[in-house]
Amino acid sequence: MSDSQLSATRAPSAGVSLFHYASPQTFFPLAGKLLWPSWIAAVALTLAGLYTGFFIAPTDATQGDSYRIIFIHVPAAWMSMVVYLAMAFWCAVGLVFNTRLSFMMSSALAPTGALWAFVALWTGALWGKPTWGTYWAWDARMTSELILFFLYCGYMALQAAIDDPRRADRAGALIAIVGAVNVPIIYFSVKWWNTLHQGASVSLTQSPSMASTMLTGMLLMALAAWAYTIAVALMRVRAIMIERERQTDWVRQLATGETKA
Amino acid sequence: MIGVFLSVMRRDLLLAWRRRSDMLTTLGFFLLVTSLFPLGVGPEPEQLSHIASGVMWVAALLATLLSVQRLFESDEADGTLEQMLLSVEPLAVIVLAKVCAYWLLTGLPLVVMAPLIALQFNLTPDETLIACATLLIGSPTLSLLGAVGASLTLGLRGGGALIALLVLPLYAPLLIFGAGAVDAWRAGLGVQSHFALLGACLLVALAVCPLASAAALRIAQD
Amino acid sequence: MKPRQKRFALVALGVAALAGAVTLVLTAFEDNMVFFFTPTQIATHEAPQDRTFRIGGMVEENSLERGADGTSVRFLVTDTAHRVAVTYTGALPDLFKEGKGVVAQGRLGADGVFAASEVLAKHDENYMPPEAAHALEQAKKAQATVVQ
Amino acid sequence: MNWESASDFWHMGGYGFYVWGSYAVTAVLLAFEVWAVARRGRLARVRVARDVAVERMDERRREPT
Repeated sequence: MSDSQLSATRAPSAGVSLFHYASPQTFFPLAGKLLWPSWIAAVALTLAGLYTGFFIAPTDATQGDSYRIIFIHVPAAWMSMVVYLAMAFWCAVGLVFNTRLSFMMSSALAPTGALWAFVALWTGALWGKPTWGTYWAWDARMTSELILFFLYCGYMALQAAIDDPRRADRAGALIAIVGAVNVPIIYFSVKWWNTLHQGASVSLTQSPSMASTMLTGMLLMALAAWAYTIAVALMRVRAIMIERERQTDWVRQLATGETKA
Repeated sequence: MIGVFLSVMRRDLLLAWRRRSDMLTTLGFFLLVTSLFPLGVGPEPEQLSHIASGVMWVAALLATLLSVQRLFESDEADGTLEQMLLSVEPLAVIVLAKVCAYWLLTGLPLVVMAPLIALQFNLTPDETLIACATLLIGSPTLSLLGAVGASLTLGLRGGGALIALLVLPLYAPLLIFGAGAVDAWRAGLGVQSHFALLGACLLVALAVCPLASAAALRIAQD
Repeated sequence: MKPRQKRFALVALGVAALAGAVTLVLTAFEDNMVFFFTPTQIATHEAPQDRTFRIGGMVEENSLERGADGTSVRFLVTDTAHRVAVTYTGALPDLFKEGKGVVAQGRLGADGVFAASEVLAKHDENYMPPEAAHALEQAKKAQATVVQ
Repeated sequence: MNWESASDFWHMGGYGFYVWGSYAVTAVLLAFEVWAVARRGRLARVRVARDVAVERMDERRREPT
């Protein structure tokens, strides 16, 4: 009895969802095709960037070899901001056009963005110690990066606390957008606060003229970070699609190996 | 529209008046937290006046967080929230009315109590005035942002910690401008820009937060 | 009011609030931010007389005198145009050096001597008078030869 | 070439701890993320496959009646 009920309720929902979730179904194989090129690009660019950074770029006159941390520090800081913007963008798209795929994209991006923010903070601390003598200074950039990290955490915690995926998507989207509006305000306020306080007598301005090989290494690593983020976000969005659309025919066929993707 | 605004506000004020102890809890929390600081950092008047405005602002943030999460709770429990969602009047106006009532009940008492704390922390009359004025302009913004957090976390498990994680990062600029004004005054600098920026934050929050909070309530009750 | 009018009124209010916010931000930026007063500003009586403020500039070479008690010091702060005498009692920060930038917080006495309650040394060129910053930059350029 | 020997490379001009501390932690975190995401995707597929198998078994059992 219960079984027949089950299949009875499932049949129409599968029909509706096929119509409703048309885009995840078509996006899934596309993401799969993009996956390998992104991984290859990430690995190749990382190797090239590390080689340039460690073997071609010279030792910095003022900072010695400690400056080599920037090859991950700066790309990580960039990515943490780019990913937040991308996340907020997908959230806005989702709210406006009511597309589930964009919400899935933003939840797939969040952990990676938080990871980049953490890496930026961690490497910043390790760079700060030899460069200006302290692991942590309440510098404008570090403080805003920390708050950005908290914003990521808030988004993920809110999504995790809500069981209904529809509500989780929308509530998360709202806080992500409010956060994105706040990011420039936070950055400005912290910078202003820092200039007013001028307590710590350290300047984080980098060496004025950067050797071109250093810049090349940094840019290569930044591109590698882009490729990595794309690859891992695609992988995660595929997992999220399977989790959320597990009742649909295409996911069921996929999981049982009846279709390939 | 104005009628709805006023009647919602009057209702909330009346309800709160019947449960005065809630309001006093928040105020007590504010006074208690600020009084703990001298015990923690030592009684040197110089040091205390240094940290006074920061302590007042942090205590105000925490007091707001503590109370704001219950903003929509009773309405949800007795079904009023559903009525509000179904109302023909814009939900944002109703939310704004609720936030106004909430601020009158919890934000304003903090501002009124602030001189007492300034006295404890050895601030001069000028500095006291500035600290209170920053709280007066800043605390409505705290309430407005808190309302967004409260409506997002309505009925969720672990609401208290979650609302802190959501809202505290957004409070950072207010803390900087609010607490910074007294510091700037002590350093002989103008405080106009601090007040202008606090005012700008309040206006932006007035324009955005009721809408965001209303949207969050609709999502929560979907 | 009809719903459409209501919505219009709300949108108008929202836009007005945002416009007000923009105006306030602009006034905040126009209010030219001074982090400290220079000796020239003190000479022209621009600095506040009756309350604490910050003074910034360079410690003049060979101007540092230590008091007999060992903790009080007196030095001259200059911005190359004017100079102000500063007295201070307490430990000076490590970065405090003659010929380097300094920011001190305190009051200006009736005798024109600045009684500092706090001395913050700066080796960050951002807070130095432009002349000093320029000199520092030149020195930096001379140093910044990349070790191959 | 910047480095005379492998130990010179590890020493990083005295900044080995900071440089390798940064790179090692980053590498570990990224590797963990990739592992966790791959595991999540695999588990999701396995779970769906199991659900489908259980369902089909139920259907087959029902057929004779």
